[in-house]
Amino acid sequence: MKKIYVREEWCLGCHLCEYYCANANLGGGNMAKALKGRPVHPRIRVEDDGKISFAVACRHCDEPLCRKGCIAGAISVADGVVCIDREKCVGCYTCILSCPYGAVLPAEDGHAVQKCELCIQTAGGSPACAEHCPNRAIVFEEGGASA
Amino acid sequence: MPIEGQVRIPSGCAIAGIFSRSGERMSGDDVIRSIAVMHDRSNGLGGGFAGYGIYPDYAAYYAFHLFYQEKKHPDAQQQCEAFLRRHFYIIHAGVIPTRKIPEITDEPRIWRYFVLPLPEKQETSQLDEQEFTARCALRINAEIEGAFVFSGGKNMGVFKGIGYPEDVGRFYRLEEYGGYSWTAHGRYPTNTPGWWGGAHPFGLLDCTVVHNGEISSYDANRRFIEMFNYQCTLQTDTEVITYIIDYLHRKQGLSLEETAAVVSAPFWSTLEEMPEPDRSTQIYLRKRFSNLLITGPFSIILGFEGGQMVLGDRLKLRGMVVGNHGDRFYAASEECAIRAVCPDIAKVWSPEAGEPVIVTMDRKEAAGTCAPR
Amino acid sequence: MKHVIIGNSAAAIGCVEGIRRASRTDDIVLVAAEPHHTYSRPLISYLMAGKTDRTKIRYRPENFYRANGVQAKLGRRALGIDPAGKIVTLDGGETIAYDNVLVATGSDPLIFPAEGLDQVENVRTFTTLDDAEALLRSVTAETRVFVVGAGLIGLKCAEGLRAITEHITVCDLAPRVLSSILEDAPAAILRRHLEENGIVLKLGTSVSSFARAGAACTATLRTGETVPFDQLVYAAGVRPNTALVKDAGGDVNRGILVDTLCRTSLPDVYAAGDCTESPDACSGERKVMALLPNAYLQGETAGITMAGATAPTLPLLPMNAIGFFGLHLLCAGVYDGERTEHTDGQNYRSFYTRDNTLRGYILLGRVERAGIYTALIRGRTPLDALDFAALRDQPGLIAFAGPVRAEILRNQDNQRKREAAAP
Amino acid sequence: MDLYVHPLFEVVRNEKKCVACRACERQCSNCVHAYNPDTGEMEADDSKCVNCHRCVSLCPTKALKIILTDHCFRPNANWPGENINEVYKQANSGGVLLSSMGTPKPHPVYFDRILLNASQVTNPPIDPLREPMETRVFLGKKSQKLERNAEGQLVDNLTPQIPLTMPLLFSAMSFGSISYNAHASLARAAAALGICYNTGEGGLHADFYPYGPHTIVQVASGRFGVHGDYLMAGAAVEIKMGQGAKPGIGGHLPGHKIAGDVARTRMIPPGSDAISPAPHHDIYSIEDLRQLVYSLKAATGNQKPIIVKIAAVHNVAAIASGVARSGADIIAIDGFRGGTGAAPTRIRDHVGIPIELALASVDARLREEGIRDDVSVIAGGSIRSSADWIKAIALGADACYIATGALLALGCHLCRQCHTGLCNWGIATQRPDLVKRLNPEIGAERLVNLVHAWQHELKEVMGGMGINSVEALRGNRLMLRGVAMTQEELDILGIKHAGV
Repeated sequence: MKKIYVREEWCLGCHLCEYYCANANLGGGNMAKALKGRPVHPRIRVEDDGKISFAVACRHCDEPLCRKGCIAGAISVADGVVCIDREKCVGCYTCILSCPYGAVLPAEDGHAVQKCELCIQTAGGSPACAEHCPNRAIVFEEGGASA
Repeated sequence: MPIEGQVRIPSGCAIAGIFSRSGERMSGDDVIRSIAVMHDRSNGLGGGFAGYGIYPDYAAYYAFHLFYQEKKHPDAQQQCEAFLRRHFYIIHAGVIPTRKIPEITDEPRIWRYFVLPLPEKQETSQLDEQEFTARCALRINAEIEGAFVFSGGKNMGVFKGIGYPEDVGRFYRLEEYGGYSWTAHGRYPTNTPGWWGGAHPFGLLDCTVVHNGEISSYDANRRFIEMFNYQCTLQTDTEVITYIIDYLHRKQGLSLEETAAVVSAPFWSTLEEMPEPDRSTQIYLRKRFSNLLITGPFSIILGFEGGQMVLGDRLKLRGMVVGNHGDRFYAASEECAIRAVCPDIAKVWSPEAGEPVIVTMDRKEAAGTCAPR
Repeated sequence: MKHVIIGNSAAAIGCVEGIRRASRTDDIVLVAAEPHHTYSRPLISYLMAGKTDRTKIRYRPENFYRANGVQAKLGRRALGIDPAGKIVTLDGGETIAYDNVLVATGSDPLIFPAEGLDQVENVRTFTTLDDAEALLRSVTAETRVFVVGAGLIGLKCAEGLRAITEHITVCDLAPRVLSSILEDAPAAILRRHLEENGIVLKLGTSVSSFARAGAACTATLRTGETVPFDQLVYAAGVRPNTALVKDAGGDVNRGILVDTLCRTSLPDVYAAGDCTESPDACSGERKVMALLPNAYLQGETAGITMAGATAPTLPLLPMNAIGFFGLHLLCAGVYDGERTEHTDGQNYRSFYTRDNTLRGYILLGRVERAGIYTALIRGRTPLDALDFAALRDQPGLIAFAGPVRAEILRNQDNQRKREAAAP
Repeated sequence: MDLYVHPLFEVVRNEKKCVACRACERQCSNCVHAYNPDTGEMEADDSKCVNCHRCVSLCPTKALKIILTDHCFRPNANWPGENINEVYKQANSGGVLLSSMGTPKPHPVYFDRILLNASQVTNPPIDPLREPMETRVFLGKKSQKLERNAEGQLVDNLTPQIPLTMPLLFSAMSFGSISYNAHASLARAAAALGICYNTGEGGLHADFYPYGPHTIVQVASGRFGVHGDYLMAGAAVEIKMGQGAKPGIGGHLPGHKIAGDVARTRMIPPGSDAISPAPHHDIYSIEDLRQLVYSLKAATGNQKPIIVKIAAVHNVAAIASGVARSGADIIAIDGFRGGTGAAPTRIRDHVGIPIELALASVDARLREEGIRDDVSVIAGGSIRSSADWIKAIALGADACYIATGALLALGCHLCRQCHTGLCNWGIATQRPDLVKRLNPEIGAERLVNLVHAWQHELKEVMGGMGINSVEALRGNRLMLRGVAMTQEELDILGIKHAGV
């Protein structure tokens, strides 16, 4: 299945993926309207120390520890995509405790968590981060062939 | 209005050819009937013929056919004959017999000369007989205004003029000639009244070309071939094709098949799939002579002493039909033109794109300049 | 193959899913004393607080049993296992033959005897859905609740009830909250936070006696203080339900002894979850690690093994993620070795390192991406191979050496394999 | 910064659209943008802006645009503001003005005054979607005498040729003047396209030897990076005698760009200036060139065609004739509108002649001398589109060199600041964080796209002309007509005026 893979050697640290992600998760409309004047809550995060940078998003593990540890049964895997049921999530953060990549993040309201779901709900299955990465440092592909 | 030589005039056409493998001489009547069927492919602005074996009595001499535009250039004949006398031994000279018919008007003065180069002149030039003769003919055409050599081979002749080809044929009384090989041309130029010299066939020495089409590679070919002492004074396709064939075949020594592989080169994809050694040879030829590839529609009948070659373009953009019946070979733009003279023809077919069809006399004693090597 | 699973919580569900990963056809019979569809026990406090409901509390979708081909015998109690005859006996005398059986019976709350306890009418524990619903029925805005135990259950219960009533007092013998998982400093921060949110804490003391006067009760603490209350909740510890294995002759300590594949000492008898005692990957000691993620992992491992496949064995860690009134606490591992800590009064983080490995950590407040630390503990990653100083301040993959990071970013399976391969 | 010179550009930010993502700030190597934490808004320093459009392109809300300042001098037709500013700059610095890329001056572009022909009625256009349309060419000498073996079979005696799937090559840009990733993009694209790129005078990075069959290795006056393996690595060797943008001028890559791989590839010490002299010091006349040509042929065992690249100067036709007789297999002519990584402004803007005229006169001259077939001719120097390319071929070029177009495909926005080494697009820079911005995977793809698009256009135009193989377009000047030109210009171009 296609997943998001990040390629550190091409990451420019522009952080645009975070904005495109945040916007996609707000419905993918006009970014200026959606994000103007407020902090963004992307599901992909760029780690950046000024020299090295790369984005981190959910890897959709074959053995997802987040799902196995979820006390609410709110995390499921559908067609390989690890998804969070916001309604069931009680915000205990066991998944944050479990995820080795730090890819599960508190949601804006703090009562639930969020993570990359490959834009299946938002951008029609074409992840906004990969689509808009100016340097193909984030790719959406089978098996990370180019990563 | 500019005429050929001052402007490039594309034209559509009809062509026909008849050939006797046994060398049997035929009157010009058949070829006239053949080309006449394709009347609508001409528009009355040019027609012409080439006949081979027609001057058996003067077979050893170059037969120069000349147009003199006496009205515009009254001195032309005098200048030209002076030139000829300086360079050739003239064994016979005189007007070419014609028949006054209402369809043909404004004819120039039409003469023919049977000549051989003066040995001392040829020796000084350090050229062989053919090259010397060819260069002299080209020089007349380029330098003597009002004089135009339109035929210059041995034991053959071109007959052409303004008019429908069947009228031109009657005008020249071709039924009175006997030849083993005839080609004919009916012309449909697009933007000029044309002039007599611009009609076809075009000839150089015993090579004549009748051509139907309009090649798109013209200026690429012309600018290249002119590097080798050719001058495309008429700016016609036929002229440049004739020179290309002359250059490749006579001067570079390529066989007719090899020549065809240059001008109608197969596509690279075809070449790559060819079996060896053809593959290597043809790829080499295409690389080596890429400037002589001819593109755009054409079908030609090349006449030469002892044979004919029919060749079409690499995409088969112009129709061409050939046929065999007994010792006769026929070629024409349309099958009807063949059936008009040979209703029960045994075999008729359309050659493949770029495929040369070469016929020669069964007896090879008369090898001309264009004969297969 | 026929598998019998006794229990219906995380370990049991993990076992079902484990079996189904290996086999779509094996028979599965699930026996559970509770009559409910599988639900998440830790969620009962959220139910109290209204953050979940009877439907959402389900641990798996409604069609779970059907979709997984599970014959569920809910509300039935397993009374005994005959390992020689390979038979499970249920209440009412029904017997089920098995090829493998999983004991996932969990634990039951303890109620320590105290003077006057027998006079108190409203005594509840807080581990089951029925417990929570009973409390929901009985507690109103005016109800004064007294919770015995300031551990995970007691405090979550207090937080949950706080959504209903303002009158909550929690008492614990330990001098700090969450004494089993927190050290003094973070506990102090948490305590202050709880108190700011209206929980009255009586720590370092215990109930000496209960007394009843009409509907109202009073607890007298050892300090001499008295705590009037209407509802008593006992949350002072649990005891693993080991009887089935013990009675069948299996090795049992505090919990049922199992190996890394969740095998008990009895042939074809497996155990997983809160009822077991298994090696802690950090200390190597056998422990009851009564934590839902571990229960699931054990159950899954057991299931895969029972179905005859090879299970990836993930080292089990003590670890907790818990939050009270918006303050999150994440901790894992053991607190031994060298400690570095940092606090700004509100947020707290401490790390415990020994022998070039991270042994444990406690994060309070700012907890994002803590799983990166957990993975270090689980994988026993050598700390000198990464920039741990930077990692402590800011969890991130950037702290790993380039090639390692590239590997992590490229393929999560490799990461998993690396963890699994760690000694 | 010169006190007298007002910033040329203004950064215009639409505050309604800006979400302060700071991508502009992070991406600007000139430090134009800055985030003000007090206001939470972005600010810009116009004076630093070079109008490279990196920020504009990446801005996710398209909140940015760069406009030309409307600040002005008192109007003066004789003294345009640009001249005045240049005086200020030189009065300030005392230096030669430096520029990058091709001249921006409004010199006549003859390509724009040449129109193409198409078939109509008398012969058929050819539909390239239905019929094969060939663009393959071989560059090199074609005038060998025919030979036959004992069986009468023709012998392939052609000297080595450069096979190209279409008559187009990426022209010389050195590693050093452009980045590793730019070279990687060009190399990959050339290989994918079946054409060639050109090392320029910077040597060939060890990583790119596998692309050798698609590489032209250059030997220029500084001889940087030249060694035996290098000469043998490519499809051909190019002797660079001159460059269209700076005829008569050498090159100078400052020491700060000579680091690591660049130094190693050039075979010079890191930090040393790489100075290519104006002349080759072993070529002071045409006969010396012949010696170098044959030296290189000897050094390569006669395996590699030799290209001689000359700038289009006034007597280019005579020079080309000399070069054609020097043993060179290919002559590359670089017109004066061609690009450069850095050149003195006055040279770039005022020395040389346009490629159209140079090409036409060279082609005509070689034909007049009957030696056109002894060499192939590559034309370069501002081939901006397939139309320019097609016209150049019809004028007589065997192939064209493109460089600026290729750089544009890689992201270059023609801000003409290559000489600063701060290229925000990762092209003309050696700064690792900037180089990284050009992912060669994307770069190569874009180059392939561009060239394929041009090839499609070439085929369409050829089809319209009824030509199905590009060799029949070469020198086919009847396919061209001029507009708005004097008879003299038409005569030099060897074309007729439209309507005739």
